[in-house]
Amino acid sequence: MSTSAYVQLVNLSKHFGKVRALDGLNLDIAQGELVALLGPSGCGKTTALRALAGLQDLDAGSILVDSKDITFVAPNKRNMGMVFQAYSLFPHMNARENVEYGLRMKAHRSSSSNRKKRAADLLELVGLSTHANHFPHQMSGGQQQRVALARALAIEPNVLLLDEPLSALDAKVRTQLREEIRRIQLEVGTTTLFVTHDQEEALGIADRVGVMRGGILEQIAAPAELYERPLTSFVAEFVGLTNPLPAKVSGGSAEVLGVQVPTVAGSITTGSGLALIRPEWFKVEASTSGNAKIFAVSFLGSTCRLTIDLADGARIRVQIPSAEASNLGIGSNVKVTLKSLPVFVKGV
Amino acid sequence: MSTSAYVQLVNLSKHFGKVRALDGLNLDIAQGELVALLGPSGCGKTTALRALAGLQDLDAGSILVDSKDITFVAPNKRNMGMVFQAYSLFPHMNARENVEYGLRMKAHRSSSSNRKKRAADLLELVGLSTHANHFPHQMSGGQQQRVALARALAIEPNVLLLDEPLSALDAKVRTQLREEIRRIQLEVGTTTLFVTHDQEEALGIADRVGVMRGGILEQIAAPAELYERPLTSFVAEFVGLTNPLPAKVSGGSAEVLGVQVPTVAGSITTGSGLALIRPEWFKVEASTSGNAKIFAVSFLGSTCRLTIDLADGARIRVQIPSAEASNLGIGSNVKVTLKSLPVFVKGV
Amino acid sequence: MKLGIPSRIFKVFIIGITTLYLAGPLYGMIDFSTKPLGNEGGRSLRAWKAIGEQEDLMSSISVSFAIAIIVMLLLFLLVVPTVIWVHLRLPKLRRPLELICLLPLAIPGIVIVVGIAPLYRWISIHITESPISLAGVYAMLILPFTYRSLSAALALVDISTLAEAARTLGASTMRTIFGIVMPTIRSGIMSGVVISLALVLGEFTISSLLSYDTLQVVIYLLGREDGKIAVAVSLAALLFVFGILFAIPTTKRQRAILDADIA
Amino acid sequence: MKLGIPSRIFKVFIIGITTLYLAGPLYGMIDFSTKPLGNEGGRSLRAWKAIGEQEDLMSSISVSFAIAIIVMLLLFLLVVPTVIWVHLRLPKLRRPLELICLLPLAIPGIVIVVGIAPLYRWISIHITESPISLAGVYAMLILPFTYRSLSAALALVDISTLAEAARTLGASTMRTIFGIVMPTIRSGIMSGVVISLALVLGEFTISSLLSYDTLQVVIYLLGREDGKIAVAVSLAALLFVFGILFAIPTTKRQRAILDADIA
Repeated sequence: MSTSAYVQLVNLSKHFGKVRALDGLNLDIAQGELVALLGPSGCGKTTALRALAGLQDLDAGSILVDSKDITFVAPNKRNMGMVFQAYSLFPHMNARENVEYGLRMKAHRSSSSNRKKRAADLLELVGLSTHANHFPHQMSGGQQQRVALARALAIEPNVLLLDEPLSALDAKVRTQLREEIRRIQLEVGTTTLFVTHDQEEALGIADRVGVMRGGILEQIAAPAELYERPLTSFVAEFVGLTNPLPAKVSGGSAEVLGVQVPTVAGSITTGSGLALIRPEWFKVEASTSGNAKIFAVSFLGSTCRLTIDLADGARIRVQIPSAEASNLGIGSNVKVTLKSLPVFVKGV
Repeated sequence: MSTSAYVQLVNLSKHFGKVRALDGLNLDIAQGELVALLGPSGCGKTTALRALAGLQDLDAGSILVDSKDITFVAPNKRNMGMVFQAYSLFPHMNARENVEYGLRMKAHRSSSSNRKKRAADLLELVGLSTHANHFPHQMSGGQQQRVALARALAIEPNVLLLDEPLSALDAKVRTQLREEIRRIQLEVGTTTLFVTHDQEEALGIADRVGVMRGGILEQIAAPAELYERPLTSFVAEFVGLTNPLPAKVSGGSAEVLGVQVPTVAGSITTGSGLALIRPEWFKVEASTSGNAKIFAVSFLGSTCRLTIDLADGARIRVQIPSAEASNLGIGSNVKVTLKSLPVFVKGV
Repeated sequence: MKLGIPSRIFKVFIIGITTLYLAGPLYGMIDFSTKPLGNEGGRSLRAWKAIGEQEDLMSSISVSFAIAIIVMLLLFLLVVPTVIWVHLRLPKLRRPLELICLLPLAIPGIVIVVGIAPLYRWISIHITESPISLAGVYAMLILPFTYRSLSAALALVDISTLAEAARTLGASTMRTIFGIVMPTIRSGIMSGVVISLALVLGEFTISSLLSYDTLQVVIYLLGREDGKIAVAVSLAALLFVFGILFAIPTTKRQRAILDADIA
Repeated sequence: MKLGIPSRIFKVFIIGITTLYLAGPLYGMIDFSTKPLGNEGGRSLRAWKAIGEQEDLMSSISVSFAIAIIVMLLLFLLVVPTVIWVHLRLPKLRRPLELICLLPLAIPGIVIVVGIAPLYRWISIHITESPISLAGVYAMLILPFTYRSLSAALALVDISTLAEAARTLGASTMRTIFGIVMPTIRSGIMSGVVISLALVLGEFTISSLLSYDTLQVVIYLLGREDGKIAVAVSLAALLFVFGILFAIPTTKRQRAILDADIA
């Protein structure tokens, strides 16, 4: 445990019946850092967040914030700001009253005018100053989550806890609000734990991403490192798309599609395996004598996603810059090779 | 009107009170083609699709399928397969019975064993052969929409109509099912109209994308053309992200960020305007004397999204390959210029 | 979430109260109806055996069932189509209709009798003296319950999308209504039927005040002569309604729909 | 979606039937209560003015209101906490509890009387002869209605998330329950209160059979002596309940909540 960590989760354990939601989880978060916990449902990520909020009791382990042990402190004494997956605004209060609620609950009450000022500032911060008098049912889902964020930040929380705050929103709003949350978090500087099952969301927002499975952290690293150098096949396959292709490994390099590429740590070191190849690590050239055929082309803006049937019948998904895709249509014969990037190879 | 078009919507008009949902819409779809109609809510895209299904009567205009005028044919005689936005499986029937329903309604009833065979084939096609006896409430949203797709295809429809079939699903399932729909549509070869408000979805799935506004088509083109050569500022801004930057236009080229770039058709031809720049059209280099500063970095896998504050206070969103972003962190000073690609410039 | 209430004590308390309230009367009835007269000693089923011998009782049972059947018909012909129609075509009328349908709940039975008595005097003079004419008032009394259960069932599913889906698949209007819409809200219709049946078979105030001999009125009169038979009949009627209440969702399919309702 | 029914005719038909059913009795009552006796000629408000002079009536009104208030107390102290508690902590018990709470609907009033009469004999001998003891039975009778409206209000919002949100924002358990949970389901509580009030003030069968002089019983007895006064009182009681029904959501905030319910 680094002593400089602001939040420390030490050896947290929690069993629900036979299910081990947390199985000795350790996690440190530095002050001002945004850490995302990523994992499939049931991996324990939400249990960890709720434990930090005090809404989930633990079988074992301890929680330290700013070097103080808060393991047995009641949730209403922890000063954590939380945004929930479900819309959680109080329906009988308007936006301003919702934001003020936490301030009114404080032992040393601030004056009414101070509370109003702070609520106005926060609604401004989340871009909803014109909606102060709207009731929750008069706002869209995205607006409600903005107010919930303002409400959580109003109490100047020690830690901001975000429990899949975007999962109920539709795609466009989700991306916008994700960028907003990151902007606000950077401006305010609050230490933040963000829980999600969406890898794109986790990679896009966090300083570090922790991938959880079975109640423990499988790997925690900066987004790019996690994506390019996964330590396990679970991380490689859960974070981003991969195409499994047969590979022969020897001496720290692998032969895939006839190309020699280096392998990353965690790969098998010898013998046959499956190389997990990211869609953008392929090279595709139009070639009438090519070993593969394009099944579908999907335009994504700057890049194109190609679905390609290889000669051996495998169907792979490839992503290339749109500029290189202009002469590739459905049914084109192509030659597929690999860029010389390190790959993860798992045993079979 | 090209005579080879399989589906022809000719001059469709429909007013709801004062709202012009369709205002003389013309649209041709070739046999086997997948056309996506894209637009904000209220642009008339759903009205057009429902008119083709026969669920929406028209004020004027005619609808031809395979050169036959079906404008006044009842919806149950049109042989259109439709998948709805809301889950629309019949709750008292299991998956197989749902898929068989359309066959049972046909005038020339197929035999019970033929129906069973066809239902089994279609459930196989959508990857749910093991769920034939499940009732809708026992299936996930994504599974329900797959069954709905199988049900729509079971009747061998003249046209497959998809009315935002993915909008109720969560992000991961949505992308998967989008690719599935395209795969199945290519395999079966059914002429398809796909309505959506999600530009990523439309660009990713369609042969051609039509952008609608105010009841007419603003532009219809292949995805890459729509993205790279929008004809109006509405299309440029609705399809994909754009950063508006001040530009000086003269003689078919514009000066933006000190770089001369060509302009596309539809741009203003002279004077000052706003160039609409795609995030991936910027070039970014680390430079201590740079004119801009990185505010946030968002890792998207093969690419990185940078939020950059320019010297003049404008905040732009830039997308660059992850490899080029490795030495760029929050707070870095950078120099931002443009690639020499044609841009759209709108008046101010 | 922790409410901080000592759960176990509260739980025992609640279950105790509920049991007392609901099981108490049932136990009282069984006890009373099998208790011996005077000092005879020993339990007896005399009262239960005597049920079949009461002619008034038998005829009132058939009258009450006839009324129940007519009320069911009115329910299917008038209430169900109206609610479906308002739901599909006039969504703005939903709230007013709900308020109107709740009114019979708010109007005391006595008030209804006073208001409707002249009409019934006219009916019994000019049309029929049969208690079956009560079906008219009862059809109004069941509105609050049937409307609610139908409207709840309709709110659970997007019925207009289902109807449109059936249309595009080639179903005619009639096949859509009978093959798709009605089966989809079957659980709502059934729960409306059960509650209505219970109300019609159990109604006393109005039939008594309008002087019609329905089941409950005869039970009441019988109770003055021989309380034990009255209690036995009441208990039998009660068990009958319970039987219907729990027996209706029998097929696997119907249970699937009910489960969907709960989820 | 097109049902293909000639809508306009159907609409007129439905509205006609509804009006007849609901306005008919009301009109009958107004007409009858202001009609002159015999051949006096001209309308008169005699019956209405005479209400205040009936002592039995006045005492029965206060008795019925006392019962209503006790029932409300039982509702707030027993039913509301139970439903909230089951909803938050024992979601698996929701369906059984709903069935149990529906039972009083299925049990005819007469049956309840027979089952509960020995208890009331004991109460009137050993505790009190006051009709106020009826509050016990009535609290059971209102269960089907109050349970439903509370449970519907709770189902509309994710009450446990709201409670957790309040906790993380620093609210104590009590402040969470009284400041967040109760106001959130206020519309459900209110609609339960209104329906209960209507039922308690309108109940006749049980109080009459147990020989307690509640408002409806006195109205009935009065009706034998002077029908017009009885009708006037009925109408007044009815209008009173209507008044409550429509007056309750008065503040802007409450209307906001009611609107949210509909949406």
